[in-house]
Amino acid sequence: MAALALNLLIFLPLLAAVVVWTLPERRQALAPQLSLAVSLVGLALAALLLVGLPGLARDESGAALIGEARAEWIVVGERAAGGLRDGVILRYHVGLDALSAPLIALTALLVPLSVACSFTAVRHRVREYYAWLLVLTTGMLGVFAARDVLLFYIFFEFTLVPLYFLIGIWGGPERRYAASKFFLYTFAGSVITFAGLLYLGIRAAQIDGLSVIDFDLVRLSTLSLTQLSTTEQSLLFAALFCGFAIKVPLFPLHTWLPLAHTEAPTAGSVLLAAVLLKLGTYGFLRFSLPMVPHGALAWAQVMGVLAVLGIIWGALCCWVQRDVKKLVAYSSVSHLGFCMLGMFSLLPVGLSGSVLYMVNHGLSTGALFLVVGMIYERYHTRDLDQLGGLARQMPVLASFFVLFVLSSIGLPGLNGFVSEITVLLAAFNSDVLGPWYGVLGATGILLGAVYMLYAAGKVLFGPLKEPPGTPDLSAGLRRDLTGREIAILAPLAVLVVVLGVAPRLVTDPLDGALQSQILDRVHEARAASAIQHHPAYAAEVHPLPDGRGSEEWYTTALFIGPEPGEGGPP
Amino acid sequence: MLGAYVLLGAVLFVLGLVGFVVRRNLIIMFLCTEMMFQGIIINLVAFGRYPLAGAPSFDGQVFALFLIAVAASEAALALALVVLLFRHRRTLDANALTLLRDE
Amino acid sequence: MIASATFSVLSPAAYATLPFWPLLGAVLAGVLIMLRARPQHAHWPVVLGVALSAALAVTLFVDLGQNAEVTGSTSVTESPSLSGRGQGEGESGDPTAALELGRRASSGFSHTLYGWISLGEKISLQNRQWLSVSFHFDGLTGMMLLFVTVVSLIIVVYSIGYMRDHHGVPERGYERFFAFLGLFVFSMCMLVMAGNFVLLYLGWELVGLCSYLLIGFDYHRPAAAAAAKKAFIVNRIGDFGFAVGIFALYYFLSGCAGPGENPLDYAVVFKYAPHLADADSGFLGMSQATLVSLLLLCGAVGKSAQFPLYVWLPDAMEGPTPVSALIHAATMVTAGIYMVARCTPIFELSAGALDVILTLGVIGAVLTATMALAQYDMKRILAYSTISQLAFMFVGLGCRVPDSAVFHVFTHAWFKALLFLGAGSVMHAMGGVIDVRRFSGLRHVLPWTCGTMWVGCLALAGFPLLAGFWSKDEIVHAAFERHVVVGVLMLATAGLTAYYTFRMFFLCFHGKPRWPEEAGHPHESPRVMLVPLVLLALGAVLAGYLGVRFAPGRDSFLGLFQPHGFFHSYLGHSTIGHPDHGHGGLGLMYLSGAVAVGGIVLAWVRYGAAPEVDPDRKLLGGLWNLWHAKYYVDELYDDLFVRPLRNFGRLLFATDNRGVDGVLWLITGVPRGLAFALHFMQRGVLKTYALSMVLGLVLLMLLWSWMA
Amino acid sequence: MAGLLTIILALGAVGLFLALPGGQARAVRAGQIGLAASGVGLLAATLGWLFPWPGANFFAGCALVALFAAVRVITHPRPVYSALYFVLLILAAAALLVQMQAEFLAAALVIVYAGAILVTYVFVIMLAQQARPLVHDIRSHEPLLGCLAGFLLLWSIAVRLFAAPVPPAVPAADLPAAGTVAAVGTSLLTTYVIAMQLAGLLLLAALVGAIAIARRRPLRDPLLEGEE
Repeated sequence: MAALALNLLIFLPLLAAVVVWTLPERRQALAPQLSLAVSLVGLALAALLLVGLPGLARDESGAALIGEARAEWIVVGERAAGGLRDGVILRYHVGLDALSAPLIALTALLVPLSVACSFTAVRHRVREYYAWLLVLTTGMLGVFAARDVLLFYIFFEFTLVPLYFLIGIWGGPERRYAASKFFLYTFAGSVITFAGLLYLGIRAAQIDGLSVIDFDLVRLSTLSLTQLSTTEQSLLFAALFCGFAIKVPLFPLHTWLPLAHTEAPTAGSVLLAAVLLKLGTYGFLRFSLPMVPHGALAWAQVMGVLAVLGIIWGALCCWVQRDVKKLVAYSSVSHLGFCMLGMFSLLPVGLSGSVLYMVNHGLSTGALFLVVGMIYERYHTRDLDQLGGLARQMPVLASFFVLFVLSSIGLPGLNGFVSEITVLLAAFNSDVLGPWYGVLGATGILLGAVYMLYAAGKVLFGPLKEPPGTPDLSAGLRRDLTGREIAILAPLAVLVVVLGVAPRLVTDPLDGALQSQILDRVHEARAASAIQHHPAYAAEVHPLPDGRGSEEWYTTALFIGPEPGEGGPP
Repeated sequence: MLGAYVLLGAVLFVLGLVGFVVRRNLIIMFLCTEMMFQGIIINLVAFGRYPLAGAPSFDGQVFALFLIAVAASEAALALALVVLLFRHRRTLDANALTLLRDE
Repeated sequence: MIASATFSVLSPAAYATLPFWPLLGAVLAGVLIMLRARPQHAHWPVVLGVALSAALAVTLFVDLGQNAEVTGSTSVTESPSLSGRGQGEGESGDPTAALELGRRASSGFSHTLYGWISLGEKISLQNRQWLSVSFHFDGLTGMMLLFVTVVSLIIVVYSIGYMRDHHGVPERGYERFFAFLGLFVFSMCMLVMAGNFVLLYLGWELVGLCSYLLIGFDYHRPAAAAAAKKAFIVNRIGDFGFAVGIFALYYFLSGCAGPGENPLDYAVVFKYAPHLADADSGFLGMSQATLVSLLLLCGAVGKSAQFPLYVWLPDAMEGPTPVSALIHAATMVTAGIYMVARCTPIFELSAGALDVILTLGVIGAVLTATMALAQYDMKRILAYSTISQLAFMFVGLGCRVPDSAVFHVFTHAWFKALLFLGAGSVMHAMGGVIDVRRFSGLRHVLPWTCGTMWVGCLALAGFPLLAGFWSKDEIVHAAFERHVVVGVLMLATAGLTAYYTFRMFFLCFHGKPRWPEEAGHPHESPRVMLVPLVLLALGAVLAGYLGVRFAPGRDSFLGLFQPHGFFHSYLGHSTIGHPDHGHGGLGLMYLSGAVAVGGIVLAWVRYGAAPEVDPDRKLLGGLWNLWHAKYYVDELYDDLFVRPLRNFGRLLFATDNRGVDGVLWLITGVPRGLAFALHFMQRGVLKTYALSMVLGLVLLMLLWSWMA
Repeated sequence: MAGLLTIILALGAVGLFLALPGGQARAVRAGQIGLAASGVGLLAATLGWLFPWPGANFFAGCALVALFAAVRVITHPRPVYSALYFVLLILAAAALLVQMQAEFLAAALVIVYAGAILVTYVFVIMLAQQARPLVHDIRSHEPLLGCLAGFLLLWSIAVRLFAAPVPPAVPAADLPAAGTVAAVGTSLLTTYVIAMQLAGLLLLAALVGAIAIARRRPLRDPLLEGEE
């Protein structure tokens, strides 16, 4: 039942896309409504699936999945009596676990909103537009649900195509250039990632002594670490880095993002920021950390430096933008820097903060793009110097805008704050990174206020400034937000507050999974290398006879220091 | 014997090819492709009549027949296209059709 | 906290609802906005909410006072273990000092609402940590809540009258104003009641937000919008340090905290604070206590508008006057003092940090008092005096008398709110004009306003027997105990304060009656505004007596009063404890009273007739201009920080466009070059394609021939 | 042998290059002479190589006509003449087919090509007829490269062909059946019946397609419609 729901969740949009695409021309007014209906069904299905999440969190083994569906898809090799020999298996294997559930929920929530926000914004080639949007939905949901590495990769690349067309056809004046840059940039990186994943799969088969290469996610992330040398892992990490870091985007690989965001139609920007960037962070979390933990350890500081640079660089770039959409786009660079900083602190609080950050960034930046889109629909400009004082004309929009800006700059009580502070706390306390990373990262909360309030002040406050001939209300808009637009923004506003007050809705189901699936792997690797390189040091820290030498003991000794009541102050 | 026919076929084929490359009138170009078909037909029949091994057979002729059918179809479509193009462009110059050019 | 004593009047859960009533009121007001209801009565939800929390706060104040003895005894029974640790750490060999420390650390109760943020699991300890939404109740909380809610209530009521025109029609945004006020009271209560540092930070930022929203209330005026942004951002600079301080605290203490103890809870922090005293922080050779103190201090400097981050407060006067009164004078700006006082167990471990506080305080007091001398905008004069008074409190903190600082916070709240509301009343009557050069002699048309303002000015000036006198004197006394130079400077500043306060008062209310044409026919404010003024005036007179003892005798002031009364002992049941105030100081009391009177008399001599030409300006010339221009600090900051940073941002953006993309352009240059080299083959000419096909065929044939 | 062949083919290529439209009148004449010389030389070589061959004279005659016609097709500046020369080429080819006992095919070739296809060509040529010769008829596209490519291609084929082992000198046995029509028909309807049906389908599709394409419609350029 759950499996059916999950498969339906993933593929219903694809089906609907075909239907929408082939609608007769005189029925094309149905396209938006049909798409909205389908995406709402998707939301309901996602909600249905998420009901099982608390139960999942209690599961000790961590192997259970919601809505698991598994079938062999492409099988190459010699079929013998004892099964397949000398071959490759590509499985269709999907399922929800604690790590992917929040992102699936985020996607399922944002798709109906981005469909609804296009009702008045998109006026030509309507059927194609909604069809591509639905195709994109399938891609995004598939990525997060995939339990087979190659399947993940297929969906990962699959998302590029619809977005390419969404940007290239319905985008702004420079849409073609933006679309190509986006496509080539991300594609170039992910090809290298693909090579890395293939290599990992092949090596995994070698290590396990199997003659069949398969790409099962769990098998690859529980591979015996001793067989894969540190150099190998570092190189593999670098390969995975290429694709994921571009997607995130991590400084200095971010330059495709402002352009793509600026040129994309509103729905494209929303989904790009809210979901597609998370493919990168999710990739790091799901693949880089547990599959090549030695590599992750070796690279952690580099990642930390890049993340911090991204935070500051992105924020300062925001401040000098004239295009408000570009400003929001650059803020993503800064925000995702926080996300990566938390992840590579390799502490529980950092990881859960990082996942929470993914969700929060999706909500607040997605919402900001929606608001900017609504302004653009009315004024046909995003130039900060041409707009001003809109708060008096559009008080409802102004309220939403201010709320989301505050969420974005991490005002306590709203969602952004929780993830920001946990991430920074983790970076500060991390023994991989350290206080300086936390301090430099924290400048982001200062700079964030500077650029966001700069933008809000320019657009909303001061004397009224409107470009001549605007607002354009020809599409049935009102000066202030219409009921439809309020209905789009209201759920996000509610979530922004709710997740600020009760962030544990997201993090509670996560913590166990993060610990057992990711952190334990990293710590195992760390303990192993500590034993390998400094056996004397490890013994020195904790010269107790009991349990000496066990991995668990080393872990304890290395990561939390002496237990309370023994060495340090009680 | 075989060699003579094959050589003749090759000469016709190559002449057709050269004509196709060199001439700019679309109709002549299509005539040249028909000429290339002639070379091939002669070759096919010759190979059937004077096989390098085994007894002579009619297979070559049958293939040639199919080839004539294909040539006829091709001529019909090609000429239709030429008529259409001429109607729109008032010219048959192959070098004037540069819509795919992207500069 | 560990102590589990119960309250006798209401349950802790009931007290814990205290901050949420104004929030509820604010939300209801917001709903009214959404319903587009007539704003005439939109103030009611907020007024009722604030009134309810004020009632709760008064109850709590009484309740805490009754429980003080119980608390003391419970913590004494618990103290041996603590005192043992204190000795072991060598912070103080004196067992009584250790006892005192333990008593302070565990004074008060905490009430946890729910686990807010998960801090993950400590590896292999299976010890889940929560940052909870938990409230902390002790003497400091009770005292702060008392005046925060009561003063807020008075000002909210005043706003009902202020936010209308002369015909009683609400101004545009009336509901919004009250919603923000409700939100502010909620935030301030959260700040004061927070039981851990992150929740404190929450309140801290939320009051900053309210300040932002309310300064920018008239958002269509560029000056208001700019001032709002400036306030928020300057505050964020301080908050940056504050946040880092919290991280550092966690960093240093997470090793000490035992199972189930969250290293950001007040109880845990203050329990283990002595560990910070001597441990090296690894940064510039500071001790951990010094580093943490200095970082936390950044936040206080920003929020309490101290040198060098005071620049936002004068600009904040762009907001409506009740906002200036409530947020930028009486309550929010004292949050920094509150926080430092709350963290006394950390700050007192670091002499260096205290010296920094003292230095900043002295600089700020003198600097802004001189600036106030040369201003004409009534609200700005009051704003500079606020900064100056806050600097007094800082000096008190720096001299290790946090209870005196908090006492000054308490008295200051009453008279400064009164002064601002009085200024608001003047502004209301003058049609929005606030420049003291443009009107005079208003005592004839605004008798009630004039009377209450007079009381407020006396209190601010430190006139004997009024609220400001008692608290200011304590700080001056402590300053003299610390160092004579500091004491003299403080005394001089007190004199300046009296002088500029009455300069403003005389310019405004004395002389011949005249007013600008915007005023029309000026008349006294409505009763809903006057009653709050009178109430506050009562507070300005009486509030000081909470902090003195009635002790007739020869060594008492005027033979009647001794400093350090109920207020100080009440605060003793908090993290502040009972600081050592030294002895004597009776002479100083007479001296400071004399200085205040002297300042007033001087102001009377020079400005008593409200001259149209400013005598000081003539007398001081260049120096006066320097003060009037506020020492050019704003311009300096702009040149020194803002513009370079923005230019740096431009540089980075250009690097993005040229540098980073340039490298990419070079990389993609390889395929582009190839494509350029070969593009002649793809010109869309059919014949070229045919020819290249044939050439390809030839090539293949030749290759085949050659290979065969 | 190979050297001689190279000279012959090179001569032919140079002749063709000169004879192609766009050159000087005298050059055209010289080219035609060169072409004739090379054709004769080529045939002499072929005949010399296969000396004892009964049908050699007939073959040579037909081949000469065919080659001449083929060259004229690609060198004549007026399309109508090209088409007519192509008819000549078909006839010569048909004669050669008859020599190879493919009488039915020869008949079919003449009927289908000379009868149907070529008439269509001529119609189209007439339709597009202009008063005076057009630039694309009297100017060639890259004649040098084209001729060079043709020369190299033919050279590589011919060299391979002449280097191949000489097939049995004795003429092969005649085809088994006397009535080739019956034999071809039987083969078509038994072994190749599916292919024949497919060919029929192809012809049908071409028919429909040609009608659909050439139908007169409002003047809308489908290639330009994609652009906005």
